[in-house]
Amino acid sequence: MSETASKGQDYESSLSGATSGVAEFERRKGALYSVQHALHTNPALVPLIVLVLSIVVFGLLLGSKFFSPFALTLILQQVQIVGIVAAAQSLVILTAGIDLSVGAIMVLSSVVMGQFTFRYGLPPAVAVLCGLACGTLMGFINGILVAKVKLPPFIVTLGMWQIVLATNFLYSANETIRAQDIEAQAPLFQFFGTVIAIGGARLTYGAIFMVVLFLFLAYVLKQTAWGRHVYAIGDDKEAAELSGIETDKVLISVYMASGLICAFAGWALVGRIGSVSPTSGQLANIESITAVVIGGISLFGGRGDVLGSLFGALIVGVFTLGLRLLGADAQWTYLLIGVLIIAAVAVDQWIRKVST
Amino acid sequence: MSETASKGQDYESSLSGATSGVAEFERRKGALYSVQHALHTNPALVPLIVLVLSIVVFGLLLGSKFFSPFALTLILQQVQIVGIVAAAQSLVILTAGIDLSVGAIMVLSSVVMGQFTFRYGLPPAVAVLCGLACGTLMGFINGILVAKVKLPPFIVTLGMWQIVLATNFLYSANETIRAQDIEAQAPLFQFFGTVIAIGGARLTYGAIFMVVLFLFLAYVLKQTAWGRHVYAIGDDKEAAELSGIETDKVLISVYMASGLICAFAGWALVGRIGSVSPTSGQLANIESITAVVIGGISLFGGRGDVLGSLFGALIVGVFTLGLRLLGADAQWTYLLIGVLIIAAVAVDQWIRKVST
Amino acid sequence: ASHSVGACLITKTDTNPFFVKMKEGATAKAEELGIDLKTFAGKVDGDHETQVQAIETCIADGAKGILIAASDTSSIVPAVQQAREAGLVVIALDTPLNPIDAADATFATDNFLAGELIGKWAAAQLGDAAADAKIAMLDLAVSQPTVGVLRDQGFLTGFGIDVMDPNKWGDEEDPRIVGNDVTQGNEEGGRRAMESLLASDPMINVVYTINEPAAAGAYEALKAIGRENDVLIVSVDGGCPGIQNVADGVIGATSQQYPLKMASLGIEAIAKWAEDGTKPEPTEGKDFFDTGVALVTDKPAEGVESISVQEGTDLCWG
Amino acid sequence: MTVQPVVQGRGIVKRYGHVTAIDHSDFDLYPGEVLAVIGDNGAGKSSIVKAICGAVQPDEGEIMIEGKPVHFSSPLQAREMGIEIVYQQLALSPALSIADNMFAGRELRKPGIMGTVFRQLDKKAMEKFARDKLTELGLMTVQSINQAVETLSGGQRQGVAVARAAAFARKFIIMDEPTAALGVKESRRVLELIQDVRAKGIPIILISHNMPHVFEVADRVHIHRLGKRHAVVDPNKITMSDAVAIMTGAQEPPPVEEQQLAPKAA
Amino acid sequence: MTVQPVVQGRGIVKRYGHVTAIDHSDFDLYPGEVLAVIGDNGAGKSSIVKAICGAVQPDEGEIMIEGKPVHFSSPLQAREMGIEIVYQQLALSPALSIADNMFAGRELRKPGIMGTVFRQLDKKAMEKFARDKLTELGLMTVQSINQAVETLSGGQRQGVAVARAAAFARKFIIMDEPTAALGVKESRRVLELIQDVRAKGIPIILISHNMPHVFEVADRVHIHRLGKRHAVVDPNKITMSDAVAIMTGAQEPPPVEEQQLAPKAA
Ligand SMILES: Nc1ncnc2c1ncn2[C@@H]1O[C@H](COP(=O)(O)OP(=O)(O)OP(=O)(O)O)[C@@H](O)[C@H]1O
Ligand SMILES: Nc1ncnc2c1ncn2[C@@H]1O[C@H](COP(=O)(O)OP(=O)(O)OP(=O)(O)O)[C@@H](O)[C@H]1O
Ligand SMILES: [Mg+2]
Ligand SMILES: [Mg+2]
Repeated sequence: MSETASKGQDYESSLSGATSGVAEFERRKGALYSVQHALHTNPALVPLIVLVLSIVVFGLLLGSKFFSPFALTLILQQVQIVGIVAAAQSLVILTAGIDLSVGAIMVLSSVVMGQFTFRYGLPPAVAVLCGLACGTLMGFINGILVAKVKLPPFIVTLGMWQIVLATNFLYSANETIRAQDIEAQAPLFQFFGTVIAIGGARLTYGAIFMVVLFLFLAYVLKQTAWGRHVYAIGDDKEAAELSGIETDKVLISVYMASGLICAFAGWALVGRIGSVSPTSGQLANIESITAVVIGGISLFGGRGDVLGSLFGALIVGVFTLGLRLLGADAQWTYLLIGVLIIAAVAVDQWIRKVST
Repeated sequence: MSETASKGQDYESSLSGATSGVAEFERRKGALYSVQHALHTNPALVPLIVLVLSIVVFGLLLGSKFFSPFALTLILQQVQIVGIVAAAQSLVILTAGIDLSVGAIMVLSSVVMGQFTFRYGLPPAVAVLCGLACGTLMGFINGILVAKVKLPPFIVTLGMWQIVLATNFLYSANETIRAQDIEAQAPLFQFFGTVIAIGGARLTYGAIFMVVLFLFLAYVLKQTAWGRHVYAIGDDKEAAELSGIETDKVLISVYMASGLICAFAGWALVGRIGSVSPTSGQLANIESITAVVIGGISLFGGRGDVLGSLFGALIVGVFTLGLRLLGADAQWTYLLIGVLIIAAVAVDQWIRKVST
Repeated sequence: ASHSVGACLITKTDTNPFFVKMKEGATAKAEELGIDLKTFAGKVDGDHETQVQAIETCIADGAKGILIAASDTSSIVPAVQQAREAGLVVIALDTPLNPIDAADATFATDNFLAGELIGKWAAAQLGDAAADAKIAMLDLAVSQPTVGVLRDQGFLTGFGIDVMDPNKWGDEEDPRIVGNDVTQGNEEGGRRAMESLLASDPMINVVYTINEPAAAGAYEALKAIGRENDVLIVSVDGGCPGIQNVADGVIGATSQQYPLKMASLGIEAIAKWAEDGTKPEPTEGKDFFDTGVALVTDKPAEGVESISVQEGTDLCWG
Repeated sequence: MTVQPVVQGRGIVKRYGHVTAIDHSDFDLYPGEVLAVIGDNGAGKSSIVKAICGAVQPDEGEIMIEGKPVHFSSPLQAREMGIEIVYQQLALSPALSIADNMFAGRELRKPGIMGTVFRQLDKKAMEKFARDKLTELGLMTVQSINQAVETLSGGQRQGVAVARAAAFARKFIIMDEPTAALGVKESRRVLELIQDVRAKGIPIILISHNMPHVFEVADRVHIHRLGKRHAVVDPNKITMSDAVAIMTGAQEPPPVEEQQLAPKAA
Repeated sequence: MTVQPVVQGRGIVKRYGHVTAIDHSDFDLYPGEVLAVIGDNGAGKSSIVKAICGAVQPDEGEIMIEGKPVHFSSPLQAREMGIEIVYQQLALSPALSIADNMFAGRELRKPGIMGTVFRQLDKKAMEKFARDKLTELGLMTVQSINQAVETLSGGQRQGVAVARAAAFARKFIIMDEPTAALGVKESRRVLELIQDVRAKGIPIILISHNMPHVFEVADRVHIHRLGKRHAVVDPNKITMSDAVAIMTGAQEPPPVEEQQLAPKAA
């Protein structure tokens, strides 16, 4: 026979009288508090503020040369490729991964588009689809290796980077397809290069695509189950798995999405430079990671807002153009960009600290 | 008055009779088990086995062309720079960091040595010390930013990479100091290039330095408190901090050690290429990370053996030379190295899985 | 500085001494003529996107003209066109664009010719032994940037080897070629590539190198096995350390190019254009202005025009 | 005569490297009962329930659920069968909110086109559900259902995990020390909840070091010792001190015929 | 007349974002006593002891140790003063061995030149010490002292943390739910250990949800409620059910003059 009454231990008898109200704590109020709270809950706000500030500063320093519709939309155009790739990179980094192969996938996809039309004579629309499929396939391979073979993403994409890049050089025979030929035979390839001029502002479809892509990803990440799973995996993969998320499927889909977006970047690249060139995009991985991290997404995964990466890419674009217009030479610009990478993240860190 | 006797609850009365022997479980015995256990407890064994196997396979395929003292010591020479840098990288990665600035620090240190003698006329020995101090200083800056400002190592060293590299180009004005001039005026710079020939084998001081450095680090990491702290920080920084490790000091010292080792790599680089060239070492960061990861050190920190990185560097060296000797062209070699990075880590993973 | 004439110099990289000197030449000339020069460069060999950005920045900056050493001769064309439409004069330096008339003018060396000269010289030096030479080809990068391809294929043509596809290195089948390897155009890469090729055939006796730093690295590798005196190393560029190496016998012969000349001619042309709108004329009989290339060696070979090391030293660029 | 067990494990072995955590152990859970598993630290209690739900794969032995052999390769498969687990090391994603955690992997989508085409989540509904479940458990000190789990106290996190399991289980629930971090009041709610779940006919495996709790709710007590099922006793027929004595090795287990290997036929 | 408290906290406030975890709370620990801190989940018990040992910095208020105001910026400084803490979320490095963990930050070096010049660790001595301490705690199910902590069961890990604190404390020890994951036998050892430590004159702050344990070892019971010190009672003068009632808000705390804000003068 049990020694204790089945109604619980004696000392619990008083429990029935326990208050059951929700704990009420004093709350801080006021404007400062609201700002802090906003910064805390919207990780993309900090890079946005840095972006706006840097535009203002360069605008003051350079006047209309910089602060003109032409120059500002030029920045959009200049960052579009890195921006699109950074969108792909953000997805992967949110899962606590990293994708070093983004640039290589982008270039190979554009080469596939070009060669399928110019070497095999496929209609441009079909070639574009093949290019997009190629990017997705590369992403799929990354995903399988990461999710199923359980290799670290850094090493998988480091290997794939070399493999895809070498394949690209071997397959394309290092030949550029000239802009003139594309214009004549496959203008679809240059679709993203189409310009809409509104006054001095010059927007390309590619730049618009970048912005729309980011908005779309922001929606998907915040409002769908898949998006929550991406965050959960980045946060703690094992916990996500135990709590019932199909981590493998989600991971594979993330890498496939990354590959697909990179293929779109490849298409946009053709629009931007006019031609199909196998030597493009060699620094796209480092540049996209820079944008993502300046944008406030944690490299450890699970934290940050994809829109931050857009602002991150734009910050780098603003500084690059601004510094060059100020007359800094290339090495000085690199040096200053280096300083700014560190400074931007330090400021971000500092603001976050203040806000908790 | 307390309701329970102060001698514990009633049901615990029987505790005094509890057995107090150590739990005995059935243990698996035999050779297979010993192998598995060895693999599990010595993470450097797997890359060592891969290394030996790859030497054997290439030896069988290529015969004496590859399996000669000359070719084998040539590999040692070819990997010495990457190997030394990988030693630095290993330290940082063991703390769950990453150092993208290793190559830049190496080159800047070698440029400082060269310029201090050839531009300012300092004695070579003093110039070497200045170069080593320069590397340590760069590492110190990395360390402060990581430990004190609490920025992610990736972003700190990404920024420092650009800063140091730009400084290097600006300071050196891209001018090479020729091997002949160094030989005449500052042979000390080429110290690590000194060759010891034993039969067909040709060892340089640089290659010997690399091996000794790895043995030294292996000792320090395993046998000293500092080494245990490096592992603890990489494992779980917060836990390490709470359990009383001075994480900031240890982290700063790790980055300083990394900088110093990179400066030594810069010195060894002068020995290897004869001249002081500011354009060297641009891929040293990626190559060293590759070596570390193939060597079985986890990018998440806290796990792995520094000797693994040595074997990792040698594996890449063996494959590069072996494939070239088999007649693969440069682009194919590049592609195959990519495949091998993935395969090596997959094999490692698989063996570890079998052994648990 | 808004009232002075603005100009841009865009080079392939700003780490290769060749382009560093080009930049120095242009800066000096620009100062002399009172031109406000901004310089740009790709980040690595083959990086043409940064060059496109640079052109756009120049347009935004209101520059009068652009000097560009293009990394990808056809990919850059739409951006160049945009610049010309915006009223800038665009002058290609060092490397002609594809098509060549995409630029307003071209001040270039013929990289293929540069390669051909060292190829011919090497063949002539070997004489009959050329028939069973063992050649190591030390190229630039796996991405096969044009300049590397032109020099490589020029060398082979000069040496008398069938190059198969002239737009690609590495597809040749001549048994005299031991192999191609890449050097990144620096000493470290040169040494490593040389060692690898030596391991596959230690009896190599001719070494083509993409530039003089790679040649210096290759020399170190040969020295390490004591073969530095019985191998012919040829190279391209003509930088002062390179010419010094020819004098010291490290390099047998090198094709010298004149980046300072290209740059200063380019700046002058932009000044002229800003002044009265005239564009420079190409060299007689060519569709570009040839700034020339000269073979520098102290061992002249028959049938190959060359200048002495002394002359080379007077003309060298840094 | 014999009822079919919900879970039946035979000769299960699990080794971690050279540690044998489960050593040819048997296991039985019958319909509608609360089976308590007690044992010293390191006896292998967590390991055996992990083997049952697929979180680890046993090296030997056979596991049958409702008479059919199963080989779960991940706890997800167990979950699809309606098995819920509260892990000792809680399986919660620190940066996600309480509601996100409760619905991880089975989110509700908005009705209509927003849900089917745009696949938008119905956050309102999920939050309401999560809040209701927590309130049932008396975890009202949580200030906001959108709070990230990492900002909760240890006990609050435990409560979230228990609430999740209770809300979604259909076949059975495994609870690995669910009250270890809970306060007096919260523990009581969990015990009441266990009884509620049993009343719904869903059996529960309860691992606990708290003897009064075990003796209060368990129908049978599985005593685990040194990786093995050492004895199964009836809490109404044995005293707590005898159970503890058997568990710690101070006393021999009763002969098998006196043990309670299956519930008494009702 | 009044003994100087070892720890004295006044008006401590700690906010996490918009959550106020400690709300102008006081705190006193006197020499040689075991002070139990009880309270609902989320009441702020862990937060207040973290504020005392420097693991978090309070936003307001003053903390004095032996009468001197202190502002620890990290728990390391507290440790240097001889304060040891067993954290609720254990502060152990998973991949390091038990011995490594016990000595983290205060390793023993070999005697002689190997230790002073080559700075070699004395692994043997550390392992022996670690094994002895664990044996004192009765944690003999650990198979090897060189086992990585991540391979231990939850209870075994808890034991390692408790053993570490007991072995090194000089001023006082804070234990945040040290027996939560422990088995019956192991819990008993920890309680005995607490009494041993007190006998050595080292005071202990014990946070626990286990009322019988609290009433068994505590000299005074600090009841925490909604971020504040709600009452301090004498376990010999109040019943468990009254304490629980006060803690959960079912009963008003006794008037201050009846409380036990300081130990009775001996
Ligand atoms: N991942 C692992 N790797 C190696 N050994 C492990 C692992 N997990 C558990 N063990 C070992 O297996 C044995 C049983 O562990 P388990 O966690 O099942 O014990 P338990 O009965 O749940 O203990 P507790 O009551 O403390 O939670 C222990 O000796 C433990 O050290
Ligand atoms: N890092 C943090 N960020 C935000 N809120 C926190 C953090 N840590 C604790 N809190 C909040 O502070 C309050 C007090 O938490 P604390 O951990 O001190 O409670 P506790 O009394 O120790 O509870 P338990 O008995 O469950 O351990 C809780 O409401 C918790 O949600
Ligand atoms: Mg357990
Ligand atoms: Mg707590």
